[in-house]
Amino acid sequence: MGFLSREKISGTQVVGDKRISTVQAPRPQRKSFFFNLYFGTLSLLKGMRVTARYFFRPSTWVTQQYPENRQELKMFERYRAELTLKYDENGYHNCTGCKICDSACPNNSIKVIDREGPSGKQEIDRYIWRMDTCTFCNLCVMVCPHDALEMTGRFESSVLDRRLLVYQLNRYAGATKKNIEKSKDSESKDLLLKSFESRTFYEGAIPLSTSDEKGIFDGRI
Amino acid sequence: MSEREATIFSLIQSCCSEVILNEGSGSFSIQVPSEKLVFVMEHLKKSESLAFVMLLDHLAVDWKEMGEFELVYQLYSFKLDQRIEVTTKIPRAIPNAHSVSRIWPIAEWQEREVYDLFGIYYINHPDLRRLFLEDDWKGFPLRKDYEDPFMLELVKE
Amino acid sequence: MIEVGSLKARMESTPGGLKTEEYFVNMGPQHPSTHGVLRLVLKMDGETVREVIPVLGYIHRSIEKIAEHLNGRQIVHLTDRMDYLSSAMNNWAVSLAVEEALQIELNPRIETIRTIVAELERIQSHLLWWGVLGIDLGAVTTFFYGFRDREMITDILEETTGARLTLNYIQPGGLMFDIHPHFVKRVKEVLAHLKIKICEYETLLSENVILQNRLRNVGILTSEKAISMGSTGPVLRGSGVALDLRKQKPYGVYGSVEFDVPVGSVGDSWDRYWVRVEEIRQSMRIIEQLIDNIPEGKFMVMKPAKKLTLPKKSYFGQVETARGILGVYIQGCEKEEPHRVHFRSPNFNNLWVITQIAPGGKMADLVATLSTLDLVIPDIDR
Amino acid sequence: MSWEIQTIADRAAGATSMAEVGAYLVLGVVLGLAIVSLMGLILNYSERKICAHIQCRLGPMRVGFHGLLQPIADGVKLLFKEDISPRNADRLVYIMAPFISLLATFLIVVTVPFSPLVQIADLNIGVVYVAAVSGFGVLGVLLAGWSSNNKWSMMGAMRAGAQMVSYELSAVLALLTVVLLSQSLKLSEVVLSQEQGWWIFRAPVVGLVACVIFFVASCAEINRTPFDLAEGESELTAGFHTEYSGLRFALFFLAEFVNMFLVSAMLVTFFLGGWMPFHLGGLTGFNEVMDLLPPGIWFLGKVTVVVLLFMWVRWTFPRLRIDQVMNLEWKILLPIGFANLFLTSIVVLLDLYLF
Repeated sequence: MGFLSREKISGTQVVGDKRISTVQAPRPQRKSFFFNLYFGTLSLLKGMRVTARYFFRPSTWVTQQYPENRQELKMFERYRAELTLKYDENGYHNCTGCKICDSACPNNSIKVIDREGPSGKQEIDRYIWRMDTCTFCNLCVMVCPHDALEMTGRFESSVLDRRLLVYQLNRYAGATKKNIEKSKDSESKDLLLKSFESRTFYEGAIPLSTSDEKGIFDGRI
Repeated sequence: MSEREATIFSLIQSCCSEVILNEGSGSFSIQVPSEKLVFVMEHLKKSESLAFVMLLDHLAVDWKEMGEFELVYQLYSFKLDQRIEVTTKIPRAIPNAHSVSRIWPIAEWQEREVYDLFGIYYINHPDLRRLFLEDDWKGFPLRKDYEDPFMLELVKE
Repeated sequence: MIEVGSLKARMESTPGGLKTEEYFVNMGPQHPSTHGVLRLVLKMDGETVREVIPVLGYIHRSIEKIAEHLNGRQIVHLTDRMDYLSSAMNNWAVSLAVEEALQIELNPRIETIRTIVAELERIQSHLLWWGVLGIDLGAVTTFFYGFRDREMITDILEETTGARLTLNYIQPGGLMFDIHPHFVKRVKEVLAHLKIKICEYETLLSENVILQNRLRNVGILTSEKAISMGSTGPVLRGSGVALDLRKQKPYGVYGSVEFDVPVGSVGDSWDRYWVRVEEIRQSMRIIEQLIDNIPEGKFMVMKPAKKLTLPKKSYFGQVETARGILGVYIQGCEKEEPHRVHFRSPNFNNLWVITQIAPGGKMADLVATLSTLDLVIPDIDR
Repeated sequence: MSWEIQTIADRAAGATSMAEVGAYLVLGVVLGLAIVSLMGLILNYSERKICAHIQCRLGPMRVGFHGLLQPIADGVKLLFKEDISPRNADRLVYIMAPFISLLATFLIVVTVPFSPLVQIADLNIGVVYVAAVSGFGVLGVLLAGWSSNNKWSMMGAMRAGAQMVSYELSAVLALLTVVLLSQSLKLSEVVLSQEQGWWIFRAPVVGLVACVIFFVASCAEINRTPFDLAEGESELTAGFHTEYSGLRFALFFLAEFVNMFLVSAMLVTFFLGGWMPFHLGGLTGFNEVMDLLPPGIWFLGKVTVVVLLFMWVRWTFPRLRIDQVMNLEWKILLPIGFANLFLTSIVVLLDLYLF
């Protein structure tokens, strides 16, 4: 009884040489004036019961009060909000400046600038990431052969000027620790270590905004 | 090519002998001369044994080096449960093609999209206007020789 | 009952009688019920819609042109932004085409996870649609209920893929990540929760006399018209044609699971409504069959940085998204970047149906019809 | 227990000096204004809270304790907003429309019997007056839609006009039922006639039916979902007040909320006994226990319940289509209303009261 029949109307349809099992949609039925009036009112009352149930059950309310719950708010560990270089406890990262992430980036948001190290080997000078064009596709993290990159969940990155969304990710320029340990030639190793010591540390990601750049900083230096 | 596709192909060839198989496609595809296009399409839809009643998709490919546009139609037949790709080539210098919007109404808008982005003029089209871009847009962006001073190119060293 | 048309004709035939005038209204690009930046130019006669002229291009981002400069792996993330509610399926379509081109064989684990994620995505898409349909018809509360339950699914997806909407999870050759250790447990929880909630949805909206009256015999799309307009997905199935790629050309592991294809009988808005609600149940059925036995294996069968050189051939990958058949046409030319990429978006074809079925109905019917067509505008404009 | 009714108008009439008359006059106006503005604030807040809780949300939480000061904050915000009028609008009508809307509500406040001693004026044709003045409210909506020079507003206004005028009919028919039962047009006497029991219970079935009809019809009259076609956000963007902003918009908003209160007050007055405590025929003991609560509290309590009902309905149902709205009125409510009126006359003739 009622407007909708509860029973499932199964059927089959043939498309090409395949038989496809289907479920038929029931039609809402309308009959006499009083039938419609009775079941119409009944359906409305049933709907009202559903909403009333929620009204009286505060446990079902789901609102999160965002700025107040900052302490409890935890993003999932894979959440993609900010690209960072992984730093170990001593503050070393693994980036060698191989530029694989640079070429994998679909919208040119990553710019890796190399320089020639003291031993003649290429090493990282600056790792520049433009958050304003980044689509957080994770391809850079996926392709990185040295496991140097990761996406973190720091999502509060709004700024008032788009130019402030250009970051330098590496805190120091120079060869990675691994490369230094690998180099057998003790002379070059010393040379590398020397350059390594004189590295300059930066705190956190550094916005690269230069007001004299016309318009938006485009990553080309 | 499966057995069924071979029968379909022979059925199509019996109505128009100029139809050839298109080798440059990963799926079942035929190539039709552009002047025979409407005729073959009509046959594909109306013929009872084929009944390609649904025009899934229509697109164009710009082959600049060969001086050609390739028009691709994806058809689907419920009766055969088969998708077919119909392609035709028109010269790049005179990009005119016949509209199939009388056979499938949806072609009217799909052709408008292709016109908008490739500048292919469809003869007998009821309402050939730009679809996505503004009416006073200059040029056809998906052509390979399209240049736009504002277009941001990826700069790769 | 007196036909309004005949009354009007009589009025006009009498000299000096009443005259009515048709007028144009712009519905959109900023209108609450066009769900984005779609603009419909309406020719109205009082409350009755006489003609609908869609005007597109307000969110045209030229994805097809951009994709010509990217390689097969990079294209995937653009498809997230087309039909953002079925981004997993969009990713899958590109991956299918690229995998076909490069002849990559996948292992069953990848296929199973892909199927589960795609079905979760389908459920969340339909839940969002259900809520928005309520808002379009004036029942604001359903919107929040739909979003509340959808949130649980996006949470699962977020935990596994790191994103809520633009997943970029299914990659050519496998997946971006392996599933999260909590994935199976949480999916089961959500399914149990949804089973109860769907009954609630039925009482709140499906059985509601007002909703039935609003949707019944409104925007009737006959099966012939639906086929000739090239509409797919729930719109076509609502018209009674059981075309579902998951059954027709099973990709993933759809061939080995059992599910029914919901179809309508008349092709009106009610049928489309019911088909979508039933599809939620069928998707849940699919996930239930798969979730307990996800096979072991790698989640990526090739090196992540491998070059994807496409042969000089064209490939057409199709999947059934939440809105219909998404086709990806990729023409390679012996380079990493494809020569031409084209997306056959389901919404594009479904949109034009409105020009055929809305005229003659009321303004409110147009809103109901638009809502049951479930359009995502960025997918139309691309 | 006999109730002594004394309205402000009565007191003014019995006044000895002109100063006293003036004082009562000022008191009446201030009381009316206070009710209008206070109800606007309270209902605004409660509507938002209730709809939020129904929708699993918390609602306003930031301004004051649990957002208690939110309506005031909103009012201040609207006050300082730029008051835009469209270029080709009919300026005079455009400015007037919100005031007309508010005026209609204000005129009804005058007759509402809050308690035996709190009532601004008690007209002897109260029912006719209420029916007439509530029809006046349509004018504001119509003029707003017309003068905005916007097709959406126009459509909304036309819908509102058609709908409100039609539903007026059913509402008045339902009121007539009570007039038949209580045999008076005076609101205070309508209330007094329910001393033996409220009409919704006392008149067998017909009272209930009339009450439901009045509820539905008044729901349509004050343009709330499922009858909010005039605003119909998803169809007409905002309907008749699309072009309004700032203070004028606030006035429409206020009128809408106060209208809801008034309609509930009327429903309570006619069917739920107004300020009359819950009495059951000759059960004197029971009645006396009921009388312990003052009539003003009874009135407000009942109005609260009805207002909650209105909100509950609004946040549950989808909106009807314009032709369905008309069908509901002319094909369902009106025939039932007429039949009900006929049955009521039988009830009155044969004295078939329940207790």
